[in-house]
Amino acid sequence: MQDKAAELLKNGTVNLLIGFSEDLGKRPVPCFIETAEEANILVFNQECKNNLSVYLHKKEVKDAVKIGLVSNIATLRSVMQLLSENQLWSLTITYLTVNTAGALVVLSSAEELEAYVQANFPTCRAEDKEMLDKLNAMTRAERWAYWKDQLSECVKCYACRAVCPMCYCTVCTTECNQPQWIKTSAETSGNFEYHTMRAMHLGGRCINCGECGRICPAGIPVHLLTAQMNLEIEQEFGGKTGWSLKSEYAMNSFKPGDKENFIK
Amino acid sequence: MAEPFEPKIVAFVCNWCTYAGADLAGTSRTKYETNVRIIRFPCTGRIDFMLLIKAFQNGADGIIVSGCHPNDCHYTSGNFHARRRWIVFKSMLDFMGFPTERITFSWVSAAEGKKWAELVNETTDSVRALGPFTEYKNLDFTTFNQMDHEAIAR
Amino acid sequence: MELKLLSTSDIAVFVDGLLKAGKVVVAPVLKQSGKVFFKPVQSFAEVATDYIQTAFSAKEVVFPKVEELFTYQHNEDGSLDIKDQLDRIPETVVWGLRPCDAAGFDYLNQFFLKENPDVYFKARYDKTTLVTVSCSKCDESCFCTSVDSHPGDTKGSDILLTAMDGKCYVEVITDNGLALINSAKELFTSTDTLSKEAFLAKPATHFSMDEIKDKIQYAYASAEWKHASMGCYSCGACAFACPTCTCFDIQDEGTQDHGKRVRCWDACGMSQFTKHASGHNPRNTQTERRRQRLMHKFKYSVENLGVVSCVGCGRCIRVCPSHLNIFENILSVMN
Amino acid sequence: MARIGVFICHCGENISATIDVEKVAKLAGKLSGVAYSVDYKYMCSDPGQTLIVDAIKEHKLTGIVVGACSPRMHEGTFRKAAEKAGINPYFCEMANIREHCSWVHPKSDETTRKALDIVRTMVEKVKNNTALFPIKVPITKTALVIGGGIAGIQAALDIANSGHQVIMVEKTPSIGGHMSQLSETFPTLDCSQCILTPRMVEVAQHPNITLHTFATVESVTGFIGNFEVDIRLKAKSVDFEKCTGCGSCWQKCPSKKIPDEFNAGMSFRTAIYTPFPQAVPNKPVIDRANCTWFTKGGKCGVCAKICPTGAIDYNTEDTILSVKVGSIVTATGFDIKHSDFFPEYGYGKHPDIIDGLQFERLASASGPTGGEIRRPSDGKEPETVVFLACAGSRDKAKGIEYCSKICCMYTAKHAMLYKHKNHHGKAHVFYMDIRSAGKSYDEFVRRAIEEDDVNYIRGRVSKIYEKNGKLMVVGVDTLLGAKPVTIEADMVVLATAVVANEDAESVAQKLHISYDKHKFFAEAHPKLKPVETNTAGITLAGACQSAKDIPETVAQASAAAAKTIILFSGSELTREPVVATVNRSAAPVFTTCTGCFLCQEVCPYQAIEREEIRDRAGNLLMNAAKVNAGLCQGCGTCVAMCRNKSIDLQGFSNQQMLSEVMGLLNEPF
Amino acid sequence: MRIGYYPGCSLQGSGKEYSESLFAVAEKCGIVLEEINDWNCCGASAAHSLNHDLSVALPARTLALAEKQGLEQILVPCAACFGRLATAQQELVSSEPMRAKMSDYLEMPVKGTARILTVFEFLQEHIFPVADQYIVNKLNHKTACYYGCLLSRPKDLTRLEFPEDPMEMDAVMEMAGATPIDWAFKTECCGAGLSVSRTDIVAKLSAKIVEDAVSRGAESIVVACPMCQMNLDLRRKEINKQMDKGSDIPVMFITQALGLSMGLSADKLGLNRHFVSTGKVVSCVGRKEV
Repeated sequence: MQDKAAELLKNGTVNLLIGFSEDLGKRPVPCFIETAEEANILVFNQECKNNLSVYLHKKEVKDAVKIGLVSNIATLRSVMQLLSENQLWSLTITYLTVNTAGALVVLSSAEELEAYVQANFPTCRAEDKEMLDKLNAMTRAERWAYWKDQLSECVKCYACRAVCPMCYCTVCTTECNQPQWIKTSAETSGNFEYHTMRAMHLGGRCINCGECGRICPAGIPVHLLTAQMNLEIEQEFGGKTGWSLKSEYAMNSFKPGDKENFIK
Repeated sequence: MAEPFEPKIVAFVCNWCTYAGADLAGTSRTKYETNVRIIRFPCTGRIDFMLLIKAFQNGADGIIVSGCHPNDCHYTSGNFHARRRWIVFKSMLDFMGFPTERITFSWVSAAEGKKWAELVNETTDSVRALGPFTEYKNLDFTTFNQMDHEAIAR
Repeated sequence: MELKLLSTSDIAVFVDGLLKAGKVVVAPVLKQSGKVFFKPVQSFAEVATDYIQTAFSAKEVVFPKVEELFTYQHNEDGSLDIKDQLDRIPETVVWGLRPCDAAGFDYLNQFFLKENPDVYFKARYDKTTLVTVSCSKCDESCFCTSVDSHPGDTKGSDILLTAMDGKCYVEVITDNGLALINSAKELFTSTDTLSKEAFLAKPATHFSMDEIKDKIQYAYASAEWKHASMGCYSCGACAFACPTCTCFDIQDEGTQDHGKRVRCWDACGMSQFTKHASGHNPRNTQTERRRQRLMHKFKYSVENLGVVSCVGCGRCIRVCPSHLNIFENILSVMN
Repeated sequence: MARIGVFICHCGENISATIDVEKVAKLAGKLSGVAYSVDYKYMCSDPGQTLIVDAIKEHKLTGIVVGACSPRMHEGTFRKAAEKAGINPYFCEMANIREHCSWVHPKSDETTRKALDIVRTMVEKVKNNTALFPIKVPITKTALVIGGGIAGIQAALDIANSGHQVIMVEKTPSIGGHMSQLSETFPTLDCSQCILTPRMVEVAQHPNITLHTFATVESVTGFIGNFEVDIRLKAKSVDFEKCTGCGSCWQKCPSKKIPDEFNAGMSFRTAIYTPFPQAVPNKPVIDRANCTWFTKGGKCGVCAKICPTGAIDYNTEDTILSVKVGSIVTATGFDIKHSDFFPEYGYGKHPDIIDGLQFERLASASGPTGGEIRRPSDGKEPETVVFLACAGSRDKAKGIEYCSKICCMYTAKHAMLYKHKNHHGKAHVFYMDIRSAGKSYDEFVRRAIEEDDVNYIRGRVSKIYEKNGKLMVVGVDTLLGAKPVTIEADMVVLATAVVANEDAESVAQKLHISYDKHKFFAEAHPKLKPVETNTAGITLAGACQSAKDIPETVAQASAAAAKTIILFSGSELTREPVVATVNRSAAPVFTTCTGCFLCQEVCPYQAIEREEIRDRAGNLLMNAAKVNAGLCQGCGTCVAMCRNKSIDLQGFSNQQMLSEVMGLLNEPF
Repeated sequence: MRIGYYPGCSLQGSGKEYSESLFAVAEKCGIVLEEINDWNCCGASAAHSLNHDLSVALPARTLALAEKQGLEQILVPCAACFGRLATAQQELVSSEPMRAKMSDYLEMPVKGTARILTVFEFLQEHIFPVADQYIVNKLNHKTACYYGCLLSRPKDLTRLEFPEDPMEMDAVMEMAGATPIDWAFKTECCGAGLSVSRTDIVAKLSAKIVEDAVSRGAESIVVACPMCQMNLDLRRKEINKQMDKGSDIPVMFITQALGLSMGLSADKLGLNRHFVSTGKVVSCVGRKEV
């Protein structure tokens, strides 16, 4: 990967390469490389969980125009979803990833990307599924207690929003104050409305990378909310997020036959 | 509570069907419970789920969301979009352990004044039976900061 | 300044005694998320003991994430009621915070009280006693020794406990602390020899404040800031976990007729933080924001208050979604 | 700071009987932002309105809430009053304390409290109202008429005669439609072509009508008053400028075995052809699918050689013509089921089992038999002819539940025509019911029965089979002893069901209009808007909406024309300003819209467009959504869809709706 | 896939050749038919006009037994039996109360879920896929496929593609190498309903059928209903009286015809037990094309 990255930077296919390096503690740290010489700091392993596609919304990155993106499958999937939402139009991106066989794969067009993602499409992560089943098995009162306890710790640091590639709004609803939709204070009810809102906005768009849950400083598994919604939306209306280049957003379409047994 | 509990019910309705239906209930003098307060929208498609949350947060005990029957939408498809949004919103709330039976979804046409009255009565009864919606209000601090709140709660 | 011994078995007795005496005891509690939070406890049994660092610092006790400043209410006759609830603040003992957190209190104290004191902070601070427990363990994120502190530091504490086998040293630093001890004299035996070093953790030292203090003067223009910040997602995790970050935001919640005014945490790393109504933002890039945060910790606070406002607890390193490392950044911009 | 006025109406007793109106007015006066509050017996009365106008002026009110009846009743009234007082009418809101309160609840404190809640809610709303101004949309005063049948012709002439431009598009080489195929017309038996052809010519010669035959509508974009239509002009292979219509080309054309559509397949035409002698325009086109030159790659070419003016050009290609029109009249007509639809009648394999249109051609003086009724199989005059009404119509099993409406009448006509031409012949009609409602329609049927002694048998026909040269028509007579009857016929005419054109669906989709399950186009309201569609600016005329006879079709066509002329009567179209808008602000923000365009798909009116925001140098900075106020109908579905609240709906803005909720639930005292 | 088989009275009596030939063909194609144990009368002709419950209960019992036996499909060759079973099934499936009532009557649970096959569906789904490898003879002759009333009505039960002009048997006969003619009496009634009370009418009705078939050059009539076969075959004397000139056109079961083309012996197929000799057809096997 280092060699390929160096090559891409040298021949000008890529101005800026986003990948992983390691800090003193040997933890993967996102790194931004502009010259071939730096390529040797690149690493890519199981620990490289960050969804680097988030950085594609960053001003400094947009300015570089030609981007190399070291990706895991979740990252690629989120790029797919972003493209289907008319984002990233100003960038030309080359994707570097490693397939299940452990070989380096370089994708240089949206079409290649689509083909690769559809061929290697991830299923709902086992640990999430397990957790969801556990929660769904609970009584509703138990679920309420569970989320109440979890969300009471939320401090609205918005890390979940910051690491989410789908949260690319320049002004988030939480920042609207005419009217003030979401309380700025991190009171539990405010936290509830924030996370409900976030889940509603991401349901059918979230690509289940699970980053929001992984990085929450309070350890709240917020990713379960969107994971659950995706499952429901998928079985209710079909369609997979981050699957196709054209928008298949379940929430802006409808079928006359959608269920309405709950409507009086 | 000394006097019996009277729930606050907010109705989010579309202008063309349910609002007109409620008007019809009025013109035909159909009596129903006083607990409901109507907020008028151009179309169910306009109803933002955040408004429902805000209503509960500000003390609603029950909510009615109602619009035109499928295929009757004044704007052809607003109610279809709304319906899909509700399906997801409802299951979402359910997953968070939220008592979704406090929200009544329904179709009430401009001709169904009677249905509107019945809907209000049924909803009022069921919410009255559920009692005041304290779960949600209690999320807010009864006192002035979370830790004190928890401390005092103990 | 007194020095005492307390047998490990009596710790529970002491804490439960405090609870009986009607004090609120805020101590580390292990929650289902596997993280440790400061929570009011009902008995010592709930208190977590085996942890390196809590998820968030104890600053919440004196500087809550959301603080209701007052409530307001329009009356039918047109009059207006405004109430605060300072008088309801309970006597609180913070149990088992780390020396770095305690040092954080020392800074908070400076920040909120030095000039035109903040009544809300003061009201809480005056009712708070800090019982610190020195660190027997540390991880690669800890770096207190790089910022003029150490795992057995008494700075900011009222009492410092250092566990040895079977019993623990009790260093009583303030009268507050003394009063607390005296509430249960019988448990404590006096001693005059203090040798706790053997029981303290040995975090790595990456630099010394002396070298920083002068090098930082030239850091502002460093090109390294960009590298130090490119990975930053501009969330507020580090600031909210930090024992010394004090940025806040004041909001009115409610309607024109009644509601409350609240003060809640804010973070200088957030993209909207310095944004003007015009849409212009003086710190428009994350580079500028990250620089601001670090420079504030190591330069501005030293200039303004005479204390470095980083206590080396390492929380910002642990919580950072993109694993940004504060001391690595500092080192890089120094050189 | 808002200065709101609250006006509580007693509505005589209607409100004050159950609500303590004085109390409501008194308490409303104490609400923050309310500068003036009063109650009055009849707010909608002249003195009531004057009271409001004066109060606004005197107390410098910035907005008013009228606590009275439903806004659906008097919103207009009070908004006018507000305007009269010099404030923007959209600063007036109504609190519905009659239909939603006083009329549905008993007299009680609870009812009064509810009334106050309703008023307070609207006060909170009006505080956040903004000045709105009606939207003016320019109108292109040209109409497009799709279809050149009698419906299209009528509509086109009416509009053109009112002085407006008309563009007519007809897919076949000539206008005239089905009516031009008919022999005589009921109930007067006057010759169809005699009454139709003059109007066809009038269309062709009318200075305000541009006629495009052999053309179809390719795509329609835009909105009422401002449609942009692409018309596909199919390659005629004949230069109409040069062509004189002499006809020597089709006389010489060697491929002569092409079933003639105009004669319903009962005769043949050539590959280069004019559909019928009186065709308008009376110039030929080449049917490339059947022309040797095109099928056999450049062989033949006779017509080109023969043409005296050198008008034949094999190399012409389809061209797309883009036009701007203000309204569209859809008059695409109908089709009928053919005898192959009926297994029980042998799929019409037998040449002497024909459908209604074929009989029309047989009976028509310009038809294949020159108007003599002879059986297709052997050209003999049929001695016995059986007419079947309701062939397919009103038959669930056939998937056609509806009545085709015209069959009863034309079957009677057919029977008569046959009798008139073959005096010794026998005519039998099998029918379910005779539906002859219409001016002198029933008399017409009676004439058939009584004067021309057509034998009407009430019953259905279960099968038709051929036996030694005869068509055995096996049916039942449900009146005379309900016994099976078998008639040995020489020819059978099926009055087959009227159905929608097979391309109806695609046409509807191009026009963005809806259609019923039988593919007939849907009117906007079955009773009160029978001519409009649910797409503003597009109207319906004739059998494309449902089966119709000629008088009905002409009437509806004129109605559609009237709608168009009404639209064209003003210089521009005025619309309610209740529309969505996407926020815009100064650089560097421009807008909070992120350009995900997920809102585009929820809009039922294609009102959301893409705007490219560029810097002075012309570099593309961002894409953002933009609402076309002309198209937007104000449903607000996009508003609820927008994640970061970049779209808002004027008159029902986020601020307003949330304030209502907050105001409603937070009682001040 | 386990296929059940319900013979009903006819296929054990007057229509014995039908079942024989059916089994012969099935066996040839390696398909096993399991007779429903302890099946009972379907109640045709009488029950439904006397007592509604009874008319459901009789077939319901058979269905219940089939379910107990674990059969997913039931082949009911007899047109009348099929009508009754299918009707009863519809009632059971569409009405919970009815199911309850019947289970109560029968003292065993009945759901009515097993799929009931007409002989056409059986041939299409189970024989067609494998047939051509077994077809050895071409029945080179013109044949009239006669469906009768009960196999074509009501269309919702019989599920023919074109109830007005069915083609299912024609397809089979084409496969067997014969040439089905296009004629008008495919779905006419042969009068079976009156075959006891008013034989004169039966003769009239059947005569029309035979006459049309013959007049259009048919050399055989193929049927799929035991009653039709009986009427057209057994009553030929009376039928001939009704026609200007009589006919000796043979009437055989579709399965017999198929069996013939599969090289099975006329004897095995019961072709030699008809009243009107089937010799012509048997002899046309392998004759040159018509």
